[in-house]
Formats: sequence, C-alpha cells, structure tokens
Amino acid sequence: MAAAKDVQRELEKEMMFGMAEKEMEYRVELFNRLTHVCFEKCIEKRHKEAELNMGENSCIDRCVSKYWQVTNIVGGMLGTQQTQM
Amino acid sequence: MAAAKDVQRELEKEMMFGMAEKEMEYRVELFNRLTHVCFEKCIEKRHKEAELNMGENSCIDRCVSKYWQVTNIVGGMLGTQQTQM
Amino acid sequence: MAAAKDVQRELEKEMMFGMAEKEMEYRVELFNRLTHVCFEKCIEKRHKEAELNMGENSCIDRCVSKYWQVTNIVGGMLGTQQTQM
Amino acid sequence: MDKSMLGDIDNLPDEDKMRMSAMIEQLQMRDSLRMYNALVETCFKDCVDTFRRKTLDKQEESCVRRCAEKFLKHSMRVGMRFAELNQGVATPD
Amino acid sequence: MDKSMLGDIDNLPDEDKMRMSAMIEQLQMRDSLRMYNALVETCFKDCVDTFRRKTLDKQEESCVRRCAEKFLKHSMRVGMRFAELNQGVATPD
Amino acid sequence: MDKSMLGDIDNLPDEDKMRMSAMIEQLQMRDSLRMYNALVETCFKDCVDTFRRKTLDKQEESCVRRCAEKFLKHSMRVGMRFAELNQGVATPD
Repeated sequence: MAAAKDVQRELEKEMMFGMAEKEMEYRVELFNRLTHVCFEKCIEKRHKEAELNMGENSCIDRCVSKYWQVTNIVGGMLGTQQTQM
Repeated sequence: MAAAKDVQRELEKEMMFGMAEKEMEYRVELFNRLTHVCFEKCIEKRHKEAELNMGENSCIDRCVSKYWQVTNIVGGMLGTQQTQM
Repeated sequence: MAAAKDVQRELEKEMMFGMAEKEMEYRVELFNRLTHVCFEKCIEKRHKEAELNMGENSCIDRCVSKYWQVTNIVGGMLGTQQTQM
Repeated sequence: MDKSMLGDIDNLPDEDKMRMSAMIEQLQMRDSLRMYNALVETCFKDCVDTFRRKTLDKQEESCVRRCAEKFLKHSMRVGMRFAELNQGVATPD
Repeated sequence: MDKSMLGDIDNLPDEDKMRMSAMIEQLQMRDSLRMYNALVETCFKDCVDTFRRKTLDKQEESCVRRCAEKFLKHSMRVGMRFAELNQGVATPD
Repeated sequence: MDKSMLGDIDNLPDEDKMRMSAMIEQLQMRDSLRMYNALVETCFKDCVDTFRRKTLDKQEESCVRRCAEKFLKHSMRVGMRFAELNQGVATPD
C-alpha cells in the first residue's frame, strides 16, 4: 500500500515535470515562429548588408508587438470558448 | 542476475511506452499537417466572414478525404518496398 | 549521503542521455530540412516521371554539397561569436 | 502502420495504465499548445502586413478574430472527418 | 558541433548500451514516421489542387505515385551524399 | 496560459530543483540547435539558387555570411522585445 502511494506520488511528480516541459516547449516554439515570421515580413531578402537598417529595426519592433497582440486576442478567444487552454 | 532481468524488463516497458508515444505523435502530426494544408487549399485568405461558407465546407470534406487516400497510397508503397514501416 | 550521491550520478547519466538525444535530433532535423529544401529546389513539380533525370540527380548532389558548406560557414560564425554552440 | 499497437492497453497493470493516461494527457496538452501557436501564426500571416504602427489597426484586428474563428471551426470539421475515416465510416461524394 | 559526444559509447556499461540503442531505435521510428508524414504532405501539395470530388482522379493518383517514388529516390540520394560528407569523402565537382 | 505553473520552483526539494535545471539546460541545448538549423535553412533558401557547381560562388558565400549576421542580430532584437512584453514593459509606438 505504501508502495502504491509511492508510485502515485512518483507519477504526479513526472506529470508536473512533463507539464512544465510542455509549457517551456510552447514558449520556445512561440519565439521561433515569431522570429521566423518577422524575418520574412521585415528583412530584405537579397542581404546586401550585414547590418539591420533603421527601417528593418523598427519593423521588427512593431512586428513583435503586433504578433504579441494576436497571441493575446486568440488566447482570449480560446479562453472564453473552451474555458480552459 | 535477478537485477539484470529487472533492468531488461524495465527497458522493454520503456520501449513499449516510447513506441506508443511515437505512434501517437505521428497521428497528431498527421492531423496537424492535414489541417494546415486543407486550410491553405480551401479557406479564402482575406477572412471577410467568421463563418465557413458552403463551398469551404465541402472543400474541407473532400480535402480530408483525398489527403487520407494519399496517406494510404503512400503507406502501401512504403509497405511493399520496405516490407516494414 | 550515499543516496544523495546516487541521485547526483543518476542525474548526470540522465543528462548525458538527454544531450546525446538532442544531438541526434539535431542531425535528423538537419537531414530533413536538407531533403526538403533540395526537393523544392531540384525536383520538377509536375512529376511526369517516376525516375529522377540526370539534371535532377546532379542538382541534388550539388544542393547537398552547398547546403553542407552553408552549415559549416554558419557553424564557424557561431563558434567564433559565442565560443560555444 | 497498424493501430493494434495500443490495442492491449486494457491488459496492462494499473500502474502502467496510469502512466499511459498521464502520457496521453501530456501529449494532448502539447497538442493544444501547438495548435494555439499554429493558429496565431496562420492568422498573423494572413491578416497583418503593414508595420507602420506597433498596434493592430481595427481592420487587422477584426481580420484576426474572423480568421481565428474560422480556423477553429475548420479544425473541428477536419477532426470530425478524420475521426470518421479512422473508423472506416463511408461518406457520400 | 563535434561528433565526439557519442564517441565513448563502447565504454558504457551494458545496461547503458541497451538504453542507448533503445533510444536510437525510438528516434529512428520517429524519424521514419516523420518522413512518411512529410512525403504525404509534399506529394499532396504538388499533385492535388481541385476539390470537386472526394476521391482522387486517375491523373492525381498517378502524380502521387510518381511523386512518392521520386521522393524516396531523392531522399536516398540525399542520404548517400550526406553520409559521404559526414565522413569527409571528397567528390568531384 | 498563465506563467504561475513554474512559480513555486523555489519550494521544490533540492533533488527536484536539480532535475528542473537539467531539463531547462537540455531544452536550451535543443533550442540552440534548432535555431542553428533554422538559420542555415533560411540563409540557404535566400542566397543559393543555382546548382551548376557543387561549391558556393563568392557572391553566394558573402550573401550567406551577411544573411547569418542579420539573422543573429534579428533574433537578438526579437528576443529583447519579446522579453519586455513578457515582463509587461510598455514601449513607445
């Protein structure tokens, strides 16, 4: 019986680590998609320069900010629809 | 010796869980790719409406059905070529 | 105290396996991206034939070779910039 | 690719059943988070193309909302059709 | 990025060698399943563009078959070249 | 999606803290390797389009170098902005 409880506790701990891992994976994936999309939308593709110019820099800032807003809007919609996400 | 056998059994169980996990990951990935491709092929990109119209709905049904067929054709080809997949 | 050391050793082993796993995942992902990009760049999309023609074959060889070179150039740049990657 | 792999799940000892369902729960959580990420990326790409300000304008925001609703309905419909095919249900042309 | 990380695999105790090969086997299974998914998506995208019926027409089906064959040959060729480069074999231009 | 999930990390026993930081370290390694892969693919796609020889010409090589530098600077800037938003820092338009 003590053993069964140990197994139970062990599993709960695994679950906690697993969920924390999924949560971190989610953040990493969000960051990677954001980086990729804003590179596509803001950076001139012929790569004539090794520096980001002023236009590209402000485009990046706005792109990140708008992407963040979209994340929040969608998160709100999922939250109200499914009560949990 | 009993310990070695325990290790062996433990590993086999890990293997079983791992393979079941990969199999589920495969199904999830299949579903995600299918969803993404059919969204691209069927849904009008300007998003003037929040509803799917009749044309989009039947396009989705056919897209899923055709994708499924492609999965089966390719599965058959891989099966005969490699005898195992 | 012995137990703490066991935990320590167990964790180090987990770490080693985890790192080896990440390293292999990296190679698999590299291979998958390479395969995908060279298919896009070299293979005629209408698929009139089931065979790769001579032009496609030599395109594949050069594509892999150039991709490899890019991997090395970028690896070198990351290596000098961050001293570790 | 056969589906039998998980067929004998009922014969597993209780401990393994618990592990299995914990694993499924985790994969489902990962799956919803990925779907969330994919939805955001898709609707951002379809709706946002100008970067003169750092906040969405009205038009972009309503495009995003409609896109997200459609994406969710789309993905539910795909899920239904997919489940039917998995169970071998035939549907009219 | 050096390859030495797994270099001392031979010095591991038997139990760890078994774990390592179990891990490799699982990664290979995941890899084949991903390749299968990628192949299906690629050939579906290249070959299927009309959705007036729910079954593939003859032309679409043969396009898919040719595409899949080419994809497999392509990926074998890439694998060979990749392995040569990994081993530092020089090839003529 | 709330951030509290990992909030009580300080209350974990030492063993679990060690496991947690080992997990974070591994995710970071995977993350850098993925970034490396993504960078290579992006710059290859943007800079290499001809396959008449098996080595990069001068122009392709310098395009790749500039692209990689820009990608790294880009991704650092995105990281900074992302971190600010995560911490709720307001920035001017």
